[in-house]
Parts: sequence; structure tokens; C-alpha cells
Amino acid sequence: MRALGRPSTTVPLILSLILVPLTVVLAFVWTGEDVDQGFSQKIFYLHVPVALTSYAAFGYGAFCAAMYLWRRDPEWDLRSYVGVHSGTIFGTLVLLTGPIWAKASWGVWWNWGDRQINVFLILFLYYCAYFMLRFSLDEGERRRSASAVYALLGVGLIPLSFLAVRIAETLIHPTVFTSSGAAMPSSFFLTFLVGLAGMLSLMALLMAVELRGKRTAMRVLELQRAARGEDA
Amino acid sequence: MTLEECSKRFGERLALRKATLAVEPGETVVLLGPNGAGKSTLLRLAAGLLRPTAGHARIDGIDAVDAPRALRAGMAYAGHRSQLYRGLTARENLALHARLHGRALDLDGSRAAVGLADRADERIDGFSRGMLQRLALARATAHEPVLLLLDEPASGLDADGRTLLDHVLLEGRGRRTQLVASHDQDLPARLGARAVRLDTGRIA
Amino acid sequence: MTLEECSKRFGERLALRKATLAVEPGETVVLLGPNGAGKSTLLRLAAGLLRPTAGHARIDGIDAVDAPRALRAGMAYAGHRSQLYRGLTARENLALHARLHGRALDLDGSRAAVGLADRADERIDGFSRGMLQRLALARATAHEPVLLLLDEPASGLDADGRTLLDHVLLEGRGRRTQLVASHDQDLPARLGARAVRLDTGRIA
Amino acid sequence: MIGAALAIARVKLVLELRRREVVFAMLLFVAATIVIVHFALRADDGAGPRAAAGMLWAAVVFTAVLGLLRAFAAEAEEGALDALLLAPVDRAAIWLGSALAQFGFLVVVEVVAVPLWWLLFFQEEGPAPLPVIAALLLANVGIALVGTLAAGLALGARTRDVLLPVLVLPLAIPLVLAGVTATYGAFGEEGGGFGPLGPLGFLALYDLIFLALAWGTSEHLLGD
Amino acid sequence: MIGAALAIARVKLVLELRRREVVFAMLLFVAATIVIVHFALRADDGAGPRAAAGMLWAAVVFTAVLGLLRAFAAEAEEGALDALLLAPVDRAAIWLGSALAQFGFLVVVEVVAVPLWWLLFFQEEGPAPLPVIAALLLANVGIALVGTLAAGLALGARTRDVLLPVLVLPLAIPLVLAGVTATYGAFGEEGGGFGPLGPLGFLALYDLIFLALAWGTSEHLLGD
Ligand code: HEM
Ligand SMILES: Nc1ncnc2c1ncn2[C@@H]1O[C@H](COP(=O)(O)OP(=O)(O)OP(=O)(O)O)[C@@H](O)[C@H]1O
Ligand SMILES: Nc1ncnc2c1ncn2[C@@H]1O[C@H](COP(=O)(O)OP(=O)(O)OP(=O)(O)O)[C@@H](O)[C@H]1O
Ligand SMILES: [Mg+2]
Ligand SMILES: [Mg+2]
Repeated sequence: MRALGRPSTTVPLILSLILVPLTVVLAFVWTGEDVDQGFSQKIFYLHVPVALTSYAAFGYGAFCAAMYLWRRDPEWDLRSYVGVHSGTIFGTLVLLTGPIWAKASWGVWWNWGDRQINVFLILFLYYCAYFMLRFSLDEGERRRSASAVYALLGVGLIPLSFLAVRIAETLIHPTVFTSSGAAMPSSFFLTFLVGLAGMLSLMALLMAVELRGKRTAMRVLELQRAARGEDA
Repeated sequence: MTLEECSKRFGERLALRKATLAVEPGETVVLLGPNGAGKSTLLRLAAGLLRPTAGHARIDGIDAVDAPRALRAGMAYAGHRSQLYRGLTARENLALHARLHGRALDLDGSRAAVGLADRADERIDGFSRGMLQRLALARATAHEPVLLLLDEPASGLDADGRTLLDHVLLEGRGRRTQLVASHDQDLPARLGARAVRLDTGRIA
Repeated sequence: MTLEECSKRFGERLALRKATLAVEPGETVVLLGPNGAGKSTLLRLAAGLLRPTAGHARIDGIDAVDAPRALRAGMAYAGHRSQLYRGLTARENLALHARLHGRALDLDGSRAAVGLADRADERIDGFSRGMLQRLALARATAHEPVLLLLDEPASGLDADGRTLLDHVLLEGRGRRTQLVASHDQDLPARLGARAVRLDTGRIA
Repeated sequence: MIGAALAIARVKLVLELRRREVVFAMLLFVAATIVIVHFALRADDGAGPRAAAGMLWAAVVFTAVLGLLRAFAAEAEEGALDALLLAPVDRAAIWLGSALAQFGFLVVVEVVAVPLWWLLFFQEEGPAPLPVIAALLLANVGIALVGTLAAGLALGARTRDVLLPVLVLPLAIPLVLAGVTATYGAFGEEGGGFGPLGPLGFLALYDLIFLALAWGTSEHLLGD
Repeated sequence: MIGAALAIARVKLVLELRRREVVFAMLLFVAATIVIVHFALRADDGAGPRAAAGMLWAAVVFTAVLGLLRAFAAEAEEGALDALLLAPVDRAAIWLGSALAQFGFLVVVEVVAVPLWWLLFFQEEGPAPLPVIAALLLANVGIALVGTLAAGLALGARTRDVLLPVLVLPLAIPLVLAGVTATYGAFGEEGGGFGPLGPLGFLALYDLIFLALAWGTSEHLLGD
């Protein structure tokens, strides 16, 4: 179980300390105002990186779930859990920044007509349900494999939902990353990339910290049991 | 069938503590012990229905939980619950079992054995407690297992049924591995079997 | 408690055929008989849980099915199933029972009596078979009934539990009316009770 | 009688709601339901109060059915109904307790769902809250009464009265009709009648009638 | 493997259909849902194909969820799942058998519900029947696959009944989207694409992907 290495916290910590403030500086100082949207477009540098980061985290969670089902090492289960968990944390940020932008740009907090944001909501709910499933099962093998199977199913759900929506109709919610490249000025794009890197390091930091906490808690439990003279 | 330092934890309760037990092929072992000692837990671990928290439960050297189909084909477990479908008739229940084991339904053999000759086409939710238990035993033995795990098989049976059960167990002695949990202190002597005592999860 | 030419039919099956039985106040009667004889059916008729197809089941001269609340307050029935809520703890189960009987919960009395001292606050779906049976008996006797109907109360109990049960029944002798179905042929002698034999629905 | 009913109701609610995540699950459930109905109806083009009212009531009915399917599930598991029937309480108390639990369950769900619904559909101007809440409460009473009666009938039925419980379910339709009308009214829209009673009066009348009917028959409800 | 799955599916269907009241209740539920959503949305003023399609699909999804709640009920009663797990068949066969039963159950309900829906909404001119039926069948497959998987996951959970809908509904969203689009298409209305695949192709893709996922994980599904 200790076969997997300890994830570093220092590297992501340093990276996020540099990149996140840098994004803010770039966004407000370097890039110009958007012609259509004006100042409110600045939230782009938060909103989109956060959204992509949440996908990355869910993806990581699903990957670890698959590894768990293959290897049956509880460590992979913990990692999968931590991945899904930070995915929902970043997902919550998306659901905060999106509506703020929407209020500024569309005049409403939420547009029920837009499939894309609704689908994101559903995906978010899907992964919320992961926690319900996990915590209504007793700790042990069964909980681990059920959580893993569920996290893995998301791998099918995410692309299918987006496929369904993307090819179904025109959207209000913008799509800038098309097959012909990013439709925006290069300064915007660069800032966005820095923001994305910042968010990804923040995610790595979050996951490393939580993983450590979880491991310590497990260790404490083991020691408590050992102190009671129980071996398992 | 062997258990090696096998422990099972339910939440904070340790139901089985480092139980080590080896049952030789053809041997019959009777599990004794007070209520809550962990007899049922031990049997379910041996059957591979539970995964041990620590240690190993093995059948023919293979982990019981991952027992391949060939191994499971020679195994039978009857627990506190009948494992039958309440909405089906006795015949349908046995037929499903036979089907899953890739066998033809030998209804005459089974039903005669348990004395339910004329009730085969009744839905079992009208069966009495003892009739259910008989049917559960018929199901467990229908596919002639070489490893038989029984959890208090005599419960609910009348004198007749208990004789029948003793007969089945005696007949199986030497021919298959049998592990039987019971509250009947005389059973080991009656079967000429080894008695293993459990108490609060520990093998005494 | 009296049964007068009481019959019970389930579909086409006659489970009880004109059974006539009178149990005097304070008397203890043990019902014996093979599986499917109709013991459980008779007890459920006596409790008023089933309505006889023909004949009458009476308690103190009143039809059991329509027994008024006062009569039911002094009655207890424990059947093959535990009659407990699986999702509740032992304490909550007993508390509900006490509440419905308009009594205060006497947990110490009950749990000591059945030897579940330290498990009162656990959900009973983690209980072992014998622990459940003990709790079911504790529930049935908690409100000090004057008519006690028990259906194979010893099933699943260990030696200790059976001694405890005998003790309860012996203590109740003369103090309350007791009707107990059992497969234990020695029970009548042990309790000094009258034995009534049932076979295929007929009282022998 | 009332005491016993309350004790039974409490137990049944505890069984359902003991775990905090149940409330959370209901929140997710309601949100998912609303979104699904949204997608199904393609309500993208500013569906307005009609769709909003419809979704609320469809979700309520569905949740109620879900709850009713479990009305006597806990009692069936280990024969706990026997114990209830033999306890020195009226059968009406058992039925009433179950109905109360059902009502409580619906209220708990709605306490979560209705604010959510409000948030989702009315960012600016919503309906008047009082009539909507009143309609919901009255409808809950009706559904709980009728539904528990049906569930009780279904309990012992193996062959004879299979159709009986099924016949009772459509009884919920008038409740929905009146509920939707009341919700419309709360928007200031033309609610579409129900005569002098108004939809709320109709709901109250419905509840009273079925309370009387259910009470009168509840002795025959459970057991053999 | 297939043989064992079929045997299990047969038993489960027999069990459900023998208890006639379950099927009746389902039918009634579907009818009530359609009628209620109809009333709830006040679709009286010629709501048209949109509302009709939406109602059909909402009813299908919720019926499926209700059915799934019973997916392993018969096995839970007397511990029959233990016997299945110990039988010399793969766990995938148990899951597949249950999924087949679920599929059969949905088909049985729809055989009655869809004509009813047709009757209620299209007195003159309805949609082309073939695409609707194809969409329903493909969606049934998807829901049965995914839903049985979820039911298996929720099996040991303490709050199974609230949990399951929450697990299943998000997975059903793409199915509803595609199903509604296909139904639109059957009216000759602009279905809104799904690109070269078309909604039916998309449904088939969904089924395939989840069949693969479910198959791959089904060994980890049931039991401890
Ligand atoms: C109201 C809630 C909103 C939610 C839940 C939301 C959610 C998301 C999500 C999940 C993504 C990730 C990638 C994708 O799906 O394309 C995203 C990307 C993006 N969002 Fe939003 N969003 C919201 C509102 C807005 C608004 C109001 C705008 C601007 C008018 C906006 C602009 C963008 C842009 C430009 C992208 C990158 C597009 C791309 O990936 O091609 N979002 N959003
Ligand atoms: N699913 C479970 N959850 C929690 N605790 C459990 C569970 N199963 C068993 N236990 C606990 O494990 C211990 C052993 O239980 P087990 O059923 O093995 O006893 P047993 O020896 O079979 O008793 P009996 O003779 O009463 O059948 C008991 O304390 C019981 O409460
Ligand atoms: N609900 C029912 N539906 C149909 N038949 C039933 C029902 N209950 C009991 N019977 C039948 O009535 C007969 C008597 O059953 P009963 O349960 O009373 O037997 P019993 O003496 O208690 O047997 P056991 O010792 O096995 O508990 C049996 O043949 C049984 O199949
Ligand atoms: Mg046991
Ligand atoms: Mg009996």
C-alpha cells in the first residue's frame, strides 16, 4: 500500500504562488479590454481555467479508479477519491464564476435554455452523487470498488454529454476553442495559458495536501486499533 | 479449505480475530460457539462471500473471493437465510439452481431427500419455516458439492428432518469437506467430526 | 385462550382442521409436531393475526381478531421473524415497543435478561442470528404479558440462551398463560407442561 | 391514539432520514429531476410560469410515489407489522402514523426542493409564496392520506385485491390539477376556476373527504 | 454465460410479472405521469409535438428509475444473491441477466404506455412510428445497462432508495436528449442534428460505450 510515492506539496505550492498572482497581473495589466464584453471579460482568465481544471481532476479521479480496479491497492482508491473531490471543488468554482459572468453578460444568473451549462450542472451533480454513494457504504473493499466503478462510468458520461450538446445545436455559451484554433488575440491566449497552469498547480497542491491528510488519518486509525490489540 | 490469520471487521467491530483453521479434504468439522462468536462470519469468509479484512481464506490454495468458476461449481453454502426466491415455486427455485450449475434438474432426488414430495409446484412463500429450511438444504446439496458449508442447518427442522440431516452429513463424511456451524454440542460426537470452538471471534 | 373447531385455509390448502384446544389461565402448553403441521398457523390464529376460515379463536371469551386494546395489552407473540425494525438500534426497537404499550422503557431489565448489555445502541442489522432472537424475546416479554405465544423461541439460541429461555418459561408457569411451539421433544417434561401434538393440521 | 401514531411516524421518519446524506441526496434528486424535465420538454424558449409550475408538481408527484412505494417496506422486512397490529393501539393509529411519516417525508423534500425551484426559475419575480406553500401542504396531506391507504391495501394483497391499490393512485390527479391552478394563481395568472371554492378550498375539501373515508375504513386495512 | 444470464433474466421477469400489481402500478404510474404532466403544463392549447415528446420521455425515465429500485429486491429478501454469487457463473452474467430483465420490464410497460400516449396526443396525425420505437428500444438498452450497474453499486448502501435515482438520473440525460430529438425528427420537425450520427446513431453509441464500461467493471459490482 505504501508502494506509491508521496506526492510533493512544495513544487505545486511554489508554482501556484507564482502563477496565480501572475495571471491576475497579466489579466488586468497586460491584456486589453475585450471589444464586445469589456471589463467583464476578465473573468475569462479564471472561469475557463477553473472549468478545464475540474475536468482534469475528474479525469485523474477516473484514471485512479481504473488503476484501483486493476491493482486493488487502497492507495489508488484514496487518490481517486481525492481527484473527484478536487474536481467538485473546482466545479463549484465554475458554478460560481459562470453565473457571475452570465449576470454581467446575459443579464441572468443562469440560462436554462443553454444545454451546455446544464450539462455541466448534471456532471457536477453526478460527481456529488459519488460522495453519497461512497459515504453510505461501510469502509472496506466494497466501498472502494463501488466508488471506483462509479467514478469510471463518468468517463463515458462526460464525452457523451458534451457530444450530445455540441452537435445538437447552436449555443449561447461561447465556444472559442474550435478545430481551427483559438479564436482570440494571442495576449488573451497567453494569459489564459498562464491561468490554466496556475489552476492546475493549485489542483495538484490541493490533492497532495488532502492525500496526506487522509493517509495520516488512516495511519492514526491503524495505530488506535493496534493499541487496542487488534491487528486489522 | 484453509483460513490463515483471517480477520474480519464490520465498522469498528472485529467479528473474527486472526482465525487460523485448516480443514483437510474429506474432513468434517463442526463449529461451536455462543451467539455472536463469529461462526457465520467465518463460514461466509470461507465461502468467499466476504472479503477478509486481513489474512486469507483459501480453497485448494486459491483465494476464496476470487475462486474461479470450476471451484465454485463444487461448493455449497447454506446460511441463516434460505437464499431462495420467495415468489417462485420449489421446483422453479431448484431448476434455476440446476441451470446455473449446468445440470439437469433432479427433482425426484432432491424432493424425496427433504420430504417435500407433493409441494414442488407451490410458491415457497406459503411454506412453513421447516419446509423452507428443507428446501434450502436440498438446494445446497443438489449439485453434489465437494465442499459443503452449512450454518445451523438444523434450525427449524423437526425430529425427522434432523435425522435426515445427520444422515446427509454422515454420508458425506470422507466423501466431501464439510464445515458445519451448530449450537448442538453433541453433533461432533454424533458425526465423529472434529469440533472447533469459537468465542468472540477467536478460535479456542 | 380457546380454539373452537378452528380451521384455516390458505388457497386450497387446509393448514388447520377443526382444531379445538383450551389453555387454562396460567397453564403452559407446548405444541409439538412435524414441519408443516400447522403450529405457526395455530399460534397466529390464537394471536388474532389470522382470521379463522371456520370456527373461533377466543381470548377470555372474546374473538381474538377483534380483541380490544386492553386485551392486546396483556398479550405477546414472537414468531419465526423477529418483528423488529432492521434500521433501528436495539434500544430504539424496545423503546418503540414500550411506547406503544404505554410503558417506560426498562432497558436494563430487558437487555440484561437477554445478554446484550453492550450492544443496545447498535443497529440490529449487524446482529447475529442468535442476538436477534434474544432481542425478539426481550421485546415479547418486555411488557409483562399474561398471555405469551412463542413460536420456536429456541431457534438460533446458544446453550446459554436456551437455559435463559427455559428459565423465563419456568418462571412464567402459573403466572401467565404460555403456548409454545417447539421441536424439542423434551421441552414439555422440562417445563412440566402439557404437550399438544399437531399433525397435518389436526390436533392428535 | 395520537401518541401512538406520532411514535410510529417518528420511527418511520427516523428510518428514512437518519442519515444526513439523505437530505443531500434529495437535493440532488430534485435538481436532476428538474433539469431532466427541462431537457425533455426543451423548455429553452422562455417557458415561463407554466413550465415552472408543471415541473414543480410533476416532481412532487414523482417523489410521493417513490415515498409510497416504501411506505410499509420497513414493516415487511422482519414482520414488524405483526408487532404493531398486536400492540394495544388502534389500527387507525398505525395508518395515521404512516400517513404522518409520509407527510413529513414530503415536507422535508419540499423544504429542500421548493427554494431550489424558486432559485432556478425566478431570478427576478416569482409567484406569491403563501398560496404556493398552502397548496403544497394541502396536497401533501391528501397524497399522504390516500397513498398510505393504498399502500396498506396493497400490503396483504397477493391475488384478490391486486387492483385495489392501483385504483387509488389516480386519486392524486385532482390534487395536481388544483395544485397547478393554485400555483398559476400565485403568479397572478388566470388560474382557471374551481368555482367559488378556489383551488385551495378544493384541496382542503379533498383532504377532509378522504380523511373521513380513510379513517372509517382503516380498521379493515391492515392484517388478515 | 449468455445461458446463465437468460435464466436469471427469466426468473426476474417471471417474478415481476407474476406479481401483476407491480406491472399494473407501473402502467398506472405512466398514465398518471402523462396525464399529470399534461395537466401540469396545461398543454390543452395545442401544446404540440414538443410537449408530447417531452412527456413521453420524462415518463420513460421515471418509470425506469422506479423499476430499478426493485432491480435486486427479490435477491435481497432471502439472501438469494449469495446463491447467485456462489454459482459457477461470472458476475457479469448476474448483472447482464438483471439488465435484460430490466429491459424486458421497460418494454412491457411501453407496449401499453406508448399506444396510450399516442391516443392522448395524436388524434389526427402522429409521428412516424418506426424512429420513435427504435429510439425507445435503444434508450431502454442504455437505461437497463447503466441502471442495473448503478443498482448493483447501491446494493449494500444504507440509503439505497434515495441514492439510486441520484446515481441514475445524470446518466440518463444524454439518452433523454437524444430520445427527444429523435422523436422530434419523427414529426418531421427539425430535430437539431446530432451531426452525421443522428440521434439514433448516438443512442447506439451510448449503448455500446456503456456496455463496454459495464462489462469491464461488472466483476467488481456485487458482493463484498
Ligand atoms: C452560467 C454558468 C456557466 C457555466 C456553468 C459555465 C461552464 C463552463 C464550462 C464547464 C466550460 C469548460 C469547457 C466547455 O465546456 O467548453 C466553460 C468554458 C467557457 N465559458 Fe463558461 N460557463 C458559464 C457561463 C459563461 C458565460 C456567461 C460566458 C461568457 C459569456 C462563458 C464563457 C466561457 C468561455 C469563453 C469558455 C471557453 C470555451 C471553450 O471551451 O471553447 N461562460 N464554461
Ligand atoms: N454485517 C454486519 N455488520 C456489523 N456487525 C456484524 C455484521 N455481521 C456480523 N456482525 C457482528 O459480528 C459478530 C459475529 O457475528 P456472527 O453472525 O458471525 O455470529 P454467530 O457466531 O454466527 O452467531 P449466532 O450463533 O448468533 O448466529 C457479532 O458481534 C455481530 O454483531
Ligand atoms: N401464507 C400461507 N400461504 C399458503 N400456505 C400456507 C401459508 N402459511 C402456512 N401455509 C401452509 O400451512 C401449513 C402449516 O404451516 P405452518 O407454518 O403452520 O407449519 P408449522 O407447524 O409451523 O411448521 P414448521 O415446524 O415448519 O414451522 C403448511 O403446509 C404451509 O405450507
Ligand atoms: Mg450465525
Ligand atoms: Mg412454524
